[in-house]
Amino acid sequence: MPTTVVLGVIGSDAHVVGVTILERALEGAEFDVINLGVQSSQAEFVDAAAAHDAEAILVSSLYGHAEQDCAGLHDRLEDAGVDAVTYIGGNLSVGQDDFEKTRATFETLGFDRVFDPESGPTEAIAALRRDLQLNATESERLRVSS
Amino acid sequence: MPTTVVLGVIGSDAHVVGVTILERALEGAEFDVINLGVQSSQAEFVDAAAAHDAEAILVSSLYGHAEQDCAGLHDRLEDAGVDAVTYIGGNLSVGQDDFEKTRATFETLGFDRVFDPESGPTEAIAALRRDLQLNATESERLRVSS
Amino acid sequence: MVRDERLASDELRRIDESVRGTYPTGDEVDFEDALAFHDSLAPEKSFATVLESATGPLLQPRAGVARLDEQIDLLAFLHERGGADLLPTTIDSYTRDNEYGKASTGLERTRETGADALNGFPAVNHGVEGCRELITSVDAPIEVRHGTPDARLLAAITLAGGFQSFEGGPISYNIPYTKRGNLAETIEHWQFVDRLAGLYTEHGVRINREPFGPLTGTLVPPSIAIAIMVIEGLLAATQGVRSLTLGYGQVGNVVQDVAALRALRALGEEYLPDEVTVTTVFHEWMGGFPPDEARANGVIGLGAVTAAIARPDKVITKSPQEFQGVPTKEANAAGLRTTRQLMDMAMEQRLDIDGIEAERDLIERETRCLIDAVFEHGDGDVAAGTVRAFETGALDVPFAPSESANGACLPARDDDGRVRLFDPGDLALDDELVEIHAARLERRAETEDRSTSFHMVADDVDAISNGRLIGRPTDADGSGGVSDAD
Amino acid sequence: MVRDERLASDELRRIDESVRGTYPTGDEVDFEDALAFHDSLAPEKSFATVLESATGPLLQPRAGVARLDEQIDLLAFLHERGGADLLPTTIDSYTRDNEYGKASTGLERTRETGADALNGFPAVNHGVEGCRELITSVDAPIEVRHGTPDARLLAAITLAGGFQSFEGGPISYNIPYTKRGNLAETIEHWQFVDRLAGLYTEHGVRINREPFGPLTGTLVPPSIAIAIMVIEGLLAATQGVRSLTLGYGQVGNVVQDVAALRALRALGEEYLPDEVTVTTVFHEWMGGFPPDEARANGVIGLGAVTAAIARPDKVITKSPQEFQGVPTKEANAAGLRTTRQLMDMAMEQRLDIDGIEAERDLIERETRCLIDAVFEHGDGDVAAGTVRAFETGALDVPFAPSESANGACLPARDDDGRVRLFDPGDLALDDELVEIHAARLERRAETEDRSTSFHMVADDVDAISNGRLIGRPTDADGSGGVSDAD
Repeated sequence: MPTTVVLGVIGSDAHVVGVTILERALEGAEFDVINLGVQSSQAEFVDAAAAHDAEAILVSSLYGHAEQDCAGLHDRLEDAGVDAVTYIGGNLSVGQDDFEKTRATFETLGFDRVFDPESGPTEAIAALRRDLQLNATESERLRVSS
Repeated sequence: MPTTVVLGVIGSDAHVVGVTILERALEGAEFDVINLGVQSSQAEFVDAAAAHDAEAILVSSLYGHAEQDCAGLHDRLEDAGVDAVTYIGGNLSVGQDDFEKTRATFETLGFDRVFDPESGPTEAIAALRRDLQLNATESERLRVSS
Repeated sequence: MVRDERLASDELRRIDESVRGTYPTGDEVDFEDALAFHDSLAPEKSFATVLESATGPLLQPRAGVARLDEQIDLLAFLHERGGADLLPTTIDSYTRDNEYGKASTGLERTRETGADALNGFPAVNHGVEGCRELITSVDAPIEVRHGTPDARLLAAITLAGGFQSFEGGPISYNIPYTKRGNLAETIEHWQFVDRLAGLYTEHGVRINREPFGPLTGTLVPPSIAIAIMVIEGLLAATQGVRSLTLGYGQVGNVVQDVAALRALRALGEEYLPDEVTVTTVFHEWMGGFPPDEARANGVIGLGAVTAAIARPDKVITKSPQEFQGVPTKEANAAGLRTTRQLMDMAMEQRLDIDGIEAERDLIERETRCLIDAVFEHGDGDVAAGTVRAFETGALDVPFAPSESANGACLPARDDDGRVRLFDPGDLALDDELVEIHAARLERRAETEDRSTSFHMVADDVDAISNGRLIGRPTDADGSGGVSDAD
Repeated sequence: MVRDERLASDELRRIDESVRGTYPTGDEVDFEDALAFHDSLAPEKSFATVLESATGPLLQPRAGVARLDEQIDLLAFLHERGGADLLPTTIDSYTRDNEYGKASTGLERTRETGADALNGFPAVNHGVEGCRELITSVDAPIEVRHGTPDARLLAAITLAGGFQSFEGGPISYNIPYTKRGNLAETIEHWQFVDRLAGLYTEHGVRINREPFGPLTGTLVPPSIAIAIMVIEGLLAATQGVRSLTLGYGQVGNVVQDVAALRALRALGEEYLPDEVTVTTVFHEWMGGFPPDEARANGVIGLGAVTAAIARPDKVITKSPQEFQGVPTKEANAAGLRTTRQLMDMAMEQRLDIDGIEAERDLIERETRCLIDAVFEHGDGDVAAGTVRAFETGALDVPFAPSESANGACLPARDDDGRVRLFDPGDLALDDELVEIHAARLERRAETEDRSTSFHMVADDVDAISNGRLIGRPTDADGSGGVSDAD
C-alpha cells in the first residue's frame, strides 16, 4: 500500500515551482501525494492529513514568513489526531545567514526535519524512507540512477 | 598654386587616428600636406614649416600635456622667420571642463585658433579658407556635399 | 457561463457605477472630461501612435513608487538618463488585491516617514487628478503595469487619468498570479476593462492594451504563451480594443525566442480582426537571475541580442539588480542602456541564424492545436472555451498556482536549450507534436547519460541563475536545490 | 638585412650576456636554475598545457600594478572573484621603453607613498626572485603582457622567473606602438626572445608565445591582422617556439569576427610547421569604449556572444570601466563574469549564422595575397620580406604611427558594419579584391546618400563609443569630431 504524504506552500506564499517539482519527485518515488499547492492555510494541511491518513506532511515556504505561518500548526495536528512526520524546507527566515539557528527554531515548533534552501527532492525522499522505514521501489531505483 | 600646411601630433603623444583623418581631409580639400605624424618635436614643426614655406601649422594633442609641449613654439617660429597661421586642437588639458579657459591659455601662447575635442576636419578646413582667403575648389565642393 | 460577446452599454454603465462606488476616488471619473484631457495631450504622449509608428524596437523599463512626486522624478530619470522610449507605472501589491484601504495607509506612511511602504504606485488612491499630474509631468507615453486580476476600478481611474496603455488580461493576470481566482469571473472583469478601452477608442483615444506574455516566467513553452496572447487579444478585440501589444518572455535560446516572436506576430495578425493593429513586446528573461550584477548583465545582454535579431516593437528591460528585487533607479537605467548599446550594435548587421523557420513552424503548429481546442471546448466561443480548456488541461500553464488550471504539464530544456514539454499533461497537442518533444528530451537524456525526469526540470529552473542555460548534472548529483527557484 | 634563420648558440649566448648586463637584476638569471624552478611548478601552472587542453574558451583579463604583494592580491582576486582561467601580468610603460631606472624610481615611490606611480608591474626591477614569488603565490598560469619593442631583458628575467607565456612580436609590438622603431632591428630583438623560448621548450618547458593581434585596435581589416599573426608565428617557429597563440581583435560585426577567427586558426595551422601547436585568442573590442559602464557592458556582451560562436581558445576580456583607463579590480572581475555568463549561455545552443564561410573565403584570399607578397619581397625570406613589404606598403597597418610603415591604407565599415578598405593604399591585394572592398563601400555610400570619403572613416572610429556600430551621418553633419578617437 502506498504511503500518503501531504505537501503545500504555507501562508500567503505563491512560490509554486519547488512544490510542483517535489510533487513529481514524490510521485516518481511511488508516494501518494496530496498537493495543496500555494497559499495554503494551517487548516488545509490539518484537514488533508486527517482525511487521507497521511504519514508525512511536507511544508514549503520561500517568502521568509514561515515562523509566523507555522506557529500552532503542531497543536492543531495533535488536536485532529494526526500522527505524521512533519518536514519543512525553503527560505525559512528573512536574511538567514545561520541555518543552524533556523533549524533549531523550527524544531522547537515541532518539525521533525528542517531542510535548507539547497536541499532537493532527493534529500526529502531519502529522509522519508528512513523515517517511515520504506524501501526504494524497483522502478524508482532505476529512475534515480542517473 | 596649392597651399602648404604642416600638421602633426606634438610631444610624446602617439594618438594617430585624428591626424591621419585630418591629413586625408586636407588632401581632399587640395591642400599640400606635410604630415609629421605622432611624437613630433617643436623643432620638427619649425623646420618643416620653414623648409616648405607653409602657410598654416596644425598642431594636434590628445594626452593632456599640450601646454608644456607648446610653450615657446611661437618664439621658435618667429626666430626661423616662419609666417604661418597656427591652429591647435584635441584634448588640450587634463580634466578640462571649461573650454573657454583652455582657449584663452592657448591663444596667449600664440595660436590663432583653438579647437575643442568635438571639432572635425570640416571646421579646420573652413577656418583655413577664411584665414588664408581661399575658395573651395570645384572637386572639393562636390566632395563635401554629403 | 461567460461568453465572448460585447458588453452592452447599459451593462457597462451599471458595472461602471458599481465599481466606481467601491472607493471614493471613483467619483472623480467623468468620461467626457477624460476625453477632453486626452485630447489636450501632445501627440508624443499617445502610446499607441508612438509604439505603432516606431522604426525599431522601443525600450521600456518597469518602475513604480508610492508618492506622486517621486514617481514623476523616477520616470523622468528613466527617460532622460536611461533613454527609455516608453515609460511604465507599476502598481503596488495592495491595489492588485483591491485593498485600496491598505494602499492608502501605506501611501500615508510613506509620506510621513519618507521610507517606501508600498512596492508600487497606488493609482486608485492618487485618483484621476494624481494620474493626470503624472501624465502631464513626464515627456513620454506611460503604461499602467500591474498584475491585478480585477482591474476594473484601476482601469476606470487610470484611463480617465490620461494613461493610454494598460497591461494585463484575464488569463495572464490570473492563472500565474494566484491560487483562488475564478477564471470565468476574471474574464468578465476584463471584458469591462477592454470595453472601457474600446469606448475610449471609439471616441478617438486609442487605448493600447497589452496581455502579459511571460505568464509564470518559468520555462513556459512558446506555444502556450502565444495561444494565451491570441485568446486575450480576441477577447479584447470583441470589446472594441484596436491597439494590441502581444507579449512573450525570453526563454534564453535565441533560435526559439526569435521563432516565437515571429510566430506571435504572424498568429496575432492572422487570428485578430483586420481593424486591430498588432504589435509585439519581448520581455528580457523573467526567471531567476544570478545573484551578481556582472553576471546579470550577461543575461541582459543575451536578451538584447535576441531583440536585435527578432525586432519586436517593444522590449521590457531588466536591471542588473534583478536578483535582489526592486532595483535602484540607477540600476534600472543601466539595464536600459546596456540593452540599447548591444541591441543597436547588433541591429546594424545581418544576423541570420539557421533553424528559425523550422522552430517557428513547430511553435505555430502547437499554438494552432491549443487555440483550436479552446474553440472546440467552447463550441466556437473563445470565452467559454478558455474556462473549460483550463479545467480539462487542454490549455495549461506550467507552474501555475491557480486552481482554475490543471497544472499537469511540465517543461524542460532540450539538448540545445529550447524549452520542450517533459510532461505534456493534458495539453491538446497532436500525438506527433508530443512525440517531437519527447524525442528532443530523450536526446538530452542521452547526452547527459541519465533518464528524462523531473531532475531536469529542477536543474533547468535554476540553471541561468547558476550561470548556465541548461541544467546539466554536475558531478555525481543529478538534482540540485529547487527551493528558491521561483 | 635581417633573415629568418635560427639564432646560433654562440650568438644567443653573446646577446644574452650583453642584454643581462644592461640592468643589475640581469645577473640573477641562470638557465639551469630556471629549468629546475619550472620543473618544480604544479602542472596546473603550465600555461601551454592548460590552454591547449581546454575544452572551451578560457578567459583572461589584463592587470598589472607596481608592487609584488599587490600584484599577488590583484591576480588572486581576478582568479577567485572574476573566475579568470588564465592570469596576466601587465608590465609598466617605463619598462616597455627599457627605462628600468625610471621604473625603479616609480616602484620606490609607490612603496613609500602607497599611491601607484607605475601603470604596470616592473618585472625587470622585481627580478627573477620577485617573479618566482608571484608565480608560486597564484594558483593559475600567468602570462607576461606588455608592449615592449625590445623585450630581450624582460624575457630573460620573466622566463627565468617562472612565467610560461610571453606576449608580443616584432611587428605587433612595434608598428602600432611607436613612431621611430626600426623594424629590422626589432625583428632581431624578437628572434632572441623567441630563441630563448625555444631553448626552454627544447628543455621540456613549453613556453607559450602570443603575437598581439589587435595591432592599432582601430578598424584593422582581419586579413592584415591575420597576415601579421602568421608572419610572427613563422618567425617564432624558426627559433624553436612550439606553442603559439595567434590573436585577433573584435571589430564588432559578428559574421566578420567569427570568419576571421576561423581563418586565423586555419591559416595558422596551414602556414606554421606541424610541430607547432596553434591556438587562437580573441580580444574583446579594443577601440574606443562608451563613457558609461552600462553601455560598456553592452559592448562587452557583443564580444561574449561572438566568442561563444567562434570558440577561440582564449578570450581577453574588457571591463565596464574601459573608457576611463585602468579599471578597479572589481570592474575587471565584473567584465570577466559578464563575459562568462553570456558566453556560457550562448555556447550551450547552436548559433549558426549565415555568411560566415563566404566572409572567411574573402579574408583568406586577402591574407594569402599579403603573405605571398611578403615572401616575394624577401625572395623567400619572411624576415627580410616583412621589412621590405612594410617599406613599400605591400603590408601596412591602418593608423600605424610607425615610420617603418607606409601608413597609406584606410579602413571604413561597409553597409553591414564589416571593416573594409576605404583606401587600400599600396597593400598587395588583387585588383578583384580591391574592387570588392570598393563596391561594398559604394553600397554604404548609397544607403547614406553621401560619397565614400574620409568622413566615413572618422565617423566609424567614434561609432561604438557613441552607441552605434556604423558611423552613419546624423542630421546635416557628415563628419563629427575625430580628435579624441584613438
